[in-house]
Amino acid sequence: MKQRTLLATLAAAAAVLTLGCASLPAPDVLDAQADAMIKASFRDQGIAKVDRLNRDLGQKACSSDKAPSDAVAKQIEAESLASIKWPSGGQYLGDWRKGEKLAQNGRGMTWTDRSADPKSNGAQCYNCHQLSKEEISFGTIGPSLYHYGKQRGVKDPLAPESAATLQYTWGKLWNSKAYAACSNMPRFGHMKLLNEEQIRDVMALLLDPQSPVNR
Amino acid sequence: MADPMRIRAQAAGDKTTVRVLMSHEMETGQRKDSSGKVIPAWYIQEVSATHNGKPVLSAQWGPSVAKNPFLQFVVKGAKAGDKIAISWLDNRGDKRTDEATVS
Amino acid sequence: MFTRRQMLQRSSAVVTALGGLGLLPQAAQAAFNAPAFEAKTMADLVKALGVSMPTESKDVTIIGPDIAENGAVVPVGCASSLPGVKRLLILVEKNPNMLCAMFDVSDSVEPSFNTRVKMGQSSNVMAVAITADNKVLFSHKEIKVTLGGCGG
Amino acid sequence: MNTKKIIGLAVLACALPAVARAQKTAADGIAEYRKMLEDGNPAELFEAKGEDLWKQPRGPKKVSLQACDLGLGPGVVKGAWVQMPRWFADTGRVQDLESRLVSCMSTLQGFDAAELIKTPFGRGEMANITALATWIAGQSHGLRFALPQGNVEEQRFYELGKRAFFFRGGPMDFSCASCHGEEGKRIRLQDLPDLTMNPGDGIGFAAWPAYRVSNGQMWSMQHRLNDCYRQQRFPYPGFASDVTVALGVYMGVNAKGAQSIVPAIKR
Repeated sequence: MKQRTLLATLAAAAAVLTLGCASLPAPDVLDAQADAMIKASFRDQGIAKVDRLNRDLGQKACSSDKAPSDAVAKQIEAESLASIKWPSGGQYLGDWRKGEKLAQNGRGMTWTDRSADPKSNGAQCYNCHQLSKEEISFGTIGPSLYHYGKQRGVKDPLAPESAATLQYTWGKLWNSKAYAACSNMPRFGHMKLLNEEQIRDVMALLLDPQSPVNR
Repeated sequence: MADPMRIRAQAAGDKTTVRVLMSHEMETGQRKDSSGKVIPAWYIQEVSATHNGKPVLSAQWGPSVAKNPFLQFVVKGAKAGDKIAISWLDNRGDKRTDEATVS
Repeated sequence: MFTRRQMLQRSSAVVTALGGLGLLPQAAQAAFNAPAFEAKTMADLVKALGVSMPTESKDVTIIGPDIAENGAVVPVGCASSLPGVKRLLILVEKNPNMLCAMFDVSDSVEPSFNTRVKMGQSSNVMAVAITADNKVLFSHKEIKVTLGGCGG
Repeated sequence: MNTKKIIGLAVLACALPAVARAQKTAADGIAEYRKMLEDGNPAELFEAKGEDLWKQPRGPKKVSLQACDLGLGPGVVKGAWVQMPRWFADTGRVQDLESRLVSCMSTLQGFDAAELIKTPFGRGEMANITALATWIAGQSHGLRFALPQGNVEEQRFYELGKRAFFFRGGPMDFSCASCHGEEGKRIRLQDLPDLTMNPGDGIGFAAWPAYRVSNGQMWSMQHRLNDCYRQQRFPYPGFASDVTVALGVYMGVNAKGAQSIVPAIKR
């Protein structure tokens, strides 16, 4: 009887000790645990495979509530800029009407989408940006792009003085991280979300003086 | 059988406001499933209400009434303790009746 | 106030009782007016209902929001202050079939009903009142349906 | 129709600056729409079903869930939701409401947990779990979130959840934080709560389960997270997987003091 009580007391003390001693692992251990947890929690579904969890340098560096160091940010931006594919034949502009349709369309790349072909994707612009005054349902994660071309003085997108704006805009759409390492904006060209033709159409929407963005 | 309705009937003076939620798909017949097949129309067509057994309202609905329909109306002369019963009938012939006591 | 469970128990008990006595209220209802619900234009609709074209009236009220965050559920109401209203209708002009709901008004209910409808796109929404002497009156309002969410 | 009136309104409206007008009208209009939907939330239908399911003898063992311990003792429902996810000694795991329901349904009622977990949302027993979660969460309506953080596993899950929240990946480089890491942002017209803090009463974590107007479905927190990951273009998170529970701990602890309005109604 006495021994049993003693044992019980010991067991209880041990339990308290274990709990008391248990402490939070170090931050880097938690990082590793989180990666393992994420890996174990997801599975393939349709076009959305688990390899989407393999992060590149930029994704990894921007996976925290703290910004990456200046050196890392510069490296991401430089690598991103170098990766930009400039438009074939120097042709930057397509059809703004198609661009507006793409801007309205927020579909693509989810596990319920059948194909990852850019042709089945939207450009999602209105999700995060204001673009025209006609569409009142727009997001505010990104800045307003209303009068995007007009504000940059683009009167004729094909004129030489428009070249720098055209180039920057193309680069931003192709790989937004070239200009801000942890930009919230997807890398439409780089990640094959839109093809060249679609990006030309979105370019036209942003820069054509006749488009609803600049009217 | 369909899930029960939620009926709230609340008297204020000599008027009773009745609020009904019905559990129903209200499928329009205009949508397609993931394989491209048209999902057949399935919706409540007739709704009726009684106050202490006496018919007070009948309505006809089309498929454009929203899924899990809501209906609000006011019965004159109903008082606390009275019974309000609601019935619906859909285009497949399914039906359901539920009753609430006026509070 | 009853708890929900009490109410549900009551509800199912009543169904059995009423059903057993053959007293389910829908037995008393008129047949479904399919042509009215299939009408694509106002002309087809009034023909199916056997009434004349409606005229605008401030004695008929349509209630609804100016903007619907989602077209799948749009709260709308119809009401009339006219004496002798026997029917109230809710219509969405740009839906594939414009008639949404038709309420037969008795002396025991107020000529005022609220429900929720689906709207495929921004549209004019109407309330139509038909009186016992076959006057057909309407009021309307524009409800804008917005695109929302991520869209995927 | 009433052309004169419409033109009159248009003229009046044009006197205001275009953008300001659109903003004000849209926000006011949406607020008005939401207000009109508040009375008569179809979530009530799911609550009623959930209450029945809780009390009914069910499953291979034909017993009710009334002995299920949601953290406040067997059968105690009120207040449980605003303290979950939490650590449970019997399973040795941090569990959210739905993973706890799976445990109770398997140990008490004899359901096969693995089968439950792989059932798609809205089908069979998964629809029942959603209804149960709706009723249970609704029983804490008006209470304020106060997740326990006394256990080291609860603290660890908070840290893991935080890391998951900021984990950026997939073809669009999205993390939870891309949309929910800053105050005052929206997608289209939908306000995005900042989930790195308490976003306020009845907002964010304190607004689910909710009835989704867009598809007429009742969504639990698990379903909400699942669709967030879909829109994030991530692969498929397992139902009640550790990442979903850890995110629940992160958001729930951050929401400390927020009043629950569930079941809510949402676009």
